Amino acid sequence: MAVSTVAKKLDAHTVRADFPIFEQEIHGKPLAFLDSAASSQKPRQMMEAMTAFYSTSYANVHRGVYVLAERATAALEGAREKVRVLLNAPDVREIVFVRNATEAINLVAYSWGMNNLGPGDLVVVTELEHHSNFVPWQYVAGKTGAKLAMIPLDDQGELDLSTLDSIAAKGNVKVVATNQVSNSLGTINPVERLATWAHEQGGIFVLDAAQSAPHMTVDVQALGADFVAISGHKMCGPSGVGALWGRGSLLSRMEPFLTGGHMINSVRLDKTTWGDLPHKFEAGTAPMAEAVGFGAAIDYLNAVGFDAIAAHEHELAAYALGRMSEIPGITLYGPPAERRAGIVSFNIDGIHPHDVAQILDMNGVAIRAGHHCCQPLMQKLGVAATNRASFYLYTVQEEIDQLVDGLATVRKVFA
Amino acid sequence: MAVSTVAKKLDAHTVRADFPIFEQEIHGKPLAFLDSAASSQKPRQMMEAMTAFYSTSYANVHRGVYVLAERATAALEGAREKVRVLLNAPDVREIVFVRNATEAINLVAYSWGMNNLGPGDLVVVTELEHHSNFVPWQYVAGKTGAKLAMIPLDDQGELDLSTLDSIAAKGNVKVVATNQVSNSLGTINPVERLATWAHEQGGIFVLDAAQSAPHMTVDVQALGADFVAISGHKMCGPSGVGALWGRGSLLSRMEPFLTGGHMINSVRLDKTTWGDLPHKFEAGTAPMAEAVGFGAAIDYLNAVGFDAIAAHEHELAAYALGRMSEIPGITLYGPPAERRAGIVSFNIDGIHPHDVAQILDMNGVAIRAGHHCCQPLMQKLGVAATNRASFYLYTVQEEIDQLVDGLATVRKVFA
Amino acid sequence: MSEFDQMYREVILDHYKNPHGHGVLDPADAQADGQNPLCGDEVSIYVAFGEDGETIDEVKFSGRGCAISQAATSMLMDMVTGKTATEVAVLDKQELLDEIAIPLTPVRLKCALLGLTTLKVALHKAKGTPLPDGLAGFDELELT
Amino acid sequence: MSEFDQMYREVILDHYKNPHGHGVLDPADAQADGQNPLCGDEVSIYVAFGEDGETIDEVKFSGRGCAISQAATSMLMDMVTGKTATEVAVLDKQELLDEIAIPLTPVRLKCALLGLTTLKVALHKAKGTPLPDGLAGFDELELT
Ligand SMILES: Cc1ncc(COP(=O)(O)O)c(C=O)c1O
Ligand SMILES: Cc1ncc(COP(=O)(O)O)c(C=O)c1O
Repeated sequence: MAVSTVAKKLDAHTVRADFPIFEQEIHGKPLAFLDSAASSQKPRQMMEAMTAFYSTSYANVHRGVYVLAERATAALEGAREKVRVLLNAPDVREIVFVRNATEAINLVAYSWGMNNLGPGDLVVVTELEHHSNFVPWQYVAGKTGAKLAMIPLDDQGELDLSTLDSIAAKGNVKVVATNQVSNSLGTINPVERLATWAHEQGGIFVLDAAQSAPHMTVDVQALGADFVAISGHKMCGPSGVGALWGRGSLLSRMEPFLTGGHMINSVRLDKTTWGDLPHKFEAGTAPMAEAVGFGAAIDYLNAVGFDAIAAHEHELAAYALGRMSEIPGITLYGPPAERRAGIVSFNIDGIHPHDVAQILDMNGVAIRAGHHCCQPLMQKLGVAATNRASFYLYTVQEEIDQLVDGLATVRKVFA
Repeated sequence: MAVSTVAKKLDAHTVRADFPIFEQEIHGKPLAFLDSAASSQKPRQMMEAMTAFYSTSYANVHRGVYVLAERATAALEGAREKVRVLLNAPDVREIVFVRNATEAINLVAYSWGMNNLGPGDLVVVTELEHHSNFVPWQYVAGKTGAKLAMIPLDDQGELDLSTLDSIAAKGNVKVVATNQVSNSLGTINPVERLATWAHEQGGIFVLDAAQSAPHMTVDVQALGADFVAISGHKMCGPSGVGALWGRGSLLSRMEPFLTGGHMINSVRLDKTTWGDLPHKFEAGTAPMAEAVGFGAAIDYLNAVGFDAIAAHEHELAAYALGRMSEIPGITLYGPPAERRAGIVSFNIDGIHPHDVAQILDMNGVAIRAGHHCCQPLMQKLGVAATNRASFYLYTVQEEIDQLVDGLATVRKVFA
Repeated sequence: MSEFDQMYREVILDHYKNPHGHGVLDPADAQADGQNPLCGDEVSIYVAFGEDGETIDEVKFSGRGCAISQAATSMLMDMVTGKTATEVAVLDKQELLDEIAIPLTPVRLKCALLGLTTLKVALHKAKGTPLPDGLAGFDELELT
Repeated sequence: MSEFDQMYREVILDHYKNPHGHGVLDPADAQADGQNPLCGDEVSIYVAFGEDGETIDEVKFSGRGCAISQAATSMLMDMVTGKTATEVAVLDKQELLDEIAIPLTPVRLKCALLGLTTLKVALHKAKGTPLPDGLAGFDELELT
């Protein structure tokens, strides 16, 4: 990630004032929301953009010749351009709006995978994958006769790249699919190297950026990816919208995925032809207001600055790791602070994460307890579940203190 | 549709005050919005419900043990129950949230169709279908070797059911897929009869209710459907959300469609098992706020009353047909007022719909001009496009007058 | 008394730390595995019937889980010993919840009922007794 | 002057009612069909080259469309006659828009440019001249 020369520092208390969710108490305590990796809270500015769109510029897009339809189309296409800039995609026609990162990955798995994979082929994922970048590949591999292979983790929770050669020996590597930041451990993965490796093997590289795009600059060209999936709801945008970036030369050769209204060029009983990009992949009425809200969220994040956000989260992660490592009986998972995003997964000896999270909730602290949609990783760690605290641009140090205090209470209850 | 004994009459001027979009002028004229069949405008109440959700109760659903996650889960599941009641579905687990009706139909086409169709099988659609209930079946038929057949229209724009026997002679009828209300002609189709016929043939009946659910009571049990698709954005709800209802006994036997987070029971490298209904079909983060907005829209529509809405639209359609039939050179498509919903498609001799719509827009009147995603129908009508005016609960008679006046201007320009 | 004192009251913590019927029966007359997809917790239930082949003579559970699920399953072991398969199949979940007697949110309810649901599945498989509510109907198909 | 008087000015309506070059050339030296997926409008363009096999000797169009697309295509026929294939391939769309000289929204722009785009595709197919902007690059693959 490029570090800007004039690094703007983020004032989380100021940012926080834009988020109405914090104007309430939980169980009589201030809300310490430490579950942003699951979904982020929303700034007023994003909600206002959606309401303004519905109130002044709403109509179905693309086909209407009247003013409201033109405004709505301009708003949707304006949002698409914002996503293009966010990802530094070469061409706006390569940005496809979807519901979420999961759908983006399924689109690639079905549209590319079902038509390009077969026996002898290998789809390579990692032990760190979210189910959304694991199950679609497992499913498509099962349907096509391809095999699934996993890049294992080392003891630090980082990918063990020394295994790549032996993996390549198992078949034709056709797909390498990994996340950029692990939602469980916060590991920042060496995705440029994996992209290069994928291309050396003659495969495509599919990047799950659901957990990185909210927190750092993702440049699809610099990374050398072929497909990149993101979710709006994790980055201050509304639910119901995400985006797939795909290399135009691949997208244009692919069959469509969902079919129906809008994605066609012409429809006849004997033959239907597909529309141009990106429309070929956007069947039916688009998540229009959601795209507009996503665009507003991107504006908001840009105004704060991705470098400032990354630096702030890094500071919080280091602080949290420092304070939490002093808690007796705690196990902290994942890599050292330098190589992790604002995510801390942990367990406390003899106390199930559900119980930890429940007692924390009573102290106003919201963390996630579970497998975080990473059962292969949990199997590797030898646990059913972990606790996870995750941070974002509105997270303040006081929330981490509240977490640490809460953990003391947890230990007292279970003493 | 059942007519309630105490028929509440709808006051469209009062309803209209709930819709902020009408608080503006277009080209210095009041806005006459006659394109609700493409997408409806939004009441304040719906937008407020979404903003309140984001501001007080937002978190990712289902897995969190903390208060915000519980509230969000309750809101999402509450919305699901509202959709269940709307459709009179037997079990709330049969309601799957999707992006739109198009995705709902694709889900059935992929998940049921890809695994149950083959050579010798027949998928029967109608000449009246929207591309979204046509192309997915054509696509799946092409992939599986099944054939596609169309029930033709008669001269009134109504389905010619006398052709059913000859259609059945062409193969094993495995799917019958039709809309309940045509978005082009407003035809209300005899879907109960088609459902019965489908079942007699041993097939399933897939109902595209995208254009009926906004305007009339849709009772999946009374209709005898197997799958029903609806879109929130056409019924005062937000974009980005729709629903599929499917018969539980079918859904539970089907393979999933999108795979990934949330839709699993357990994930292992060698085997993944699917979650219970409806989760099996809801991969990734759901359109949570959109579902909440959809629920609020359903509440809004229920408060006005579906019988009152249907009666109001019927009145407007009769009035529009009456006034428009006096315009020289006009061709009105579709069935008589008694058997049509609030949709009027027409052409004016020698003037292309684009030009009609453009000039109307300059008079503040928004109508749609095009093929309305119904190219097979346009081929049947022998035109490339039609004009379409469509009405909803907030439509007032003055808007139809404004349309008729506008059409006089159109004729003057092209005189 | 604060909310979590209510939730993690003494008796819950006691059962959690010293669960009744924790272990494995091998062979067992009835057996089933259950899991909570929300957190990955797993429980296995083992039943041995008495001479009549109907009355639960011994019942054990193994697996991992939170205090709520472990305590609830532990209490369940006490509740069902000596009952017939048919009696247990129709056991109202409320009876167990009354025993647990703590405020439960929907997510935690799944934890509390995991053991009971799995036990009913075990009995269903062995004796054809009715399935629990949540699994009856169309989800039944997914059981196998 | 009101907005629609501007848009549907006399010269547009004249071209619409009496289009120049309306018809078919059979055989044609270059030919292509275009369509506007937004409204289903279709246009076919036919080109005959002069002795040098480069200069457009005659050009005709058929199909259906709105006043804007028909008038624009009619004007285009006048503009390109006598030009070489290479000259037309690089013809800036702005030249045609200047000729049309009415305010166009993005949707109507597609109508206005349908004829020009289709003509450039016809020339590309016959002579290998460059494709128009919108079709160059990866969408090229979808042309065939
Ligand atoms: C009859 C019918 N079916 C399906 C659709 C598709 O709806 P959506 O675009 O919301 O998926 C529409 C909307 O245009 C419609 O009118
Ligand atoms: C790394 C990663 N990939 C994919 C996803 C799936 O995102 P969504 O649920 O928005 O599709 C998530 C979110 O939990 C994630 O953290």
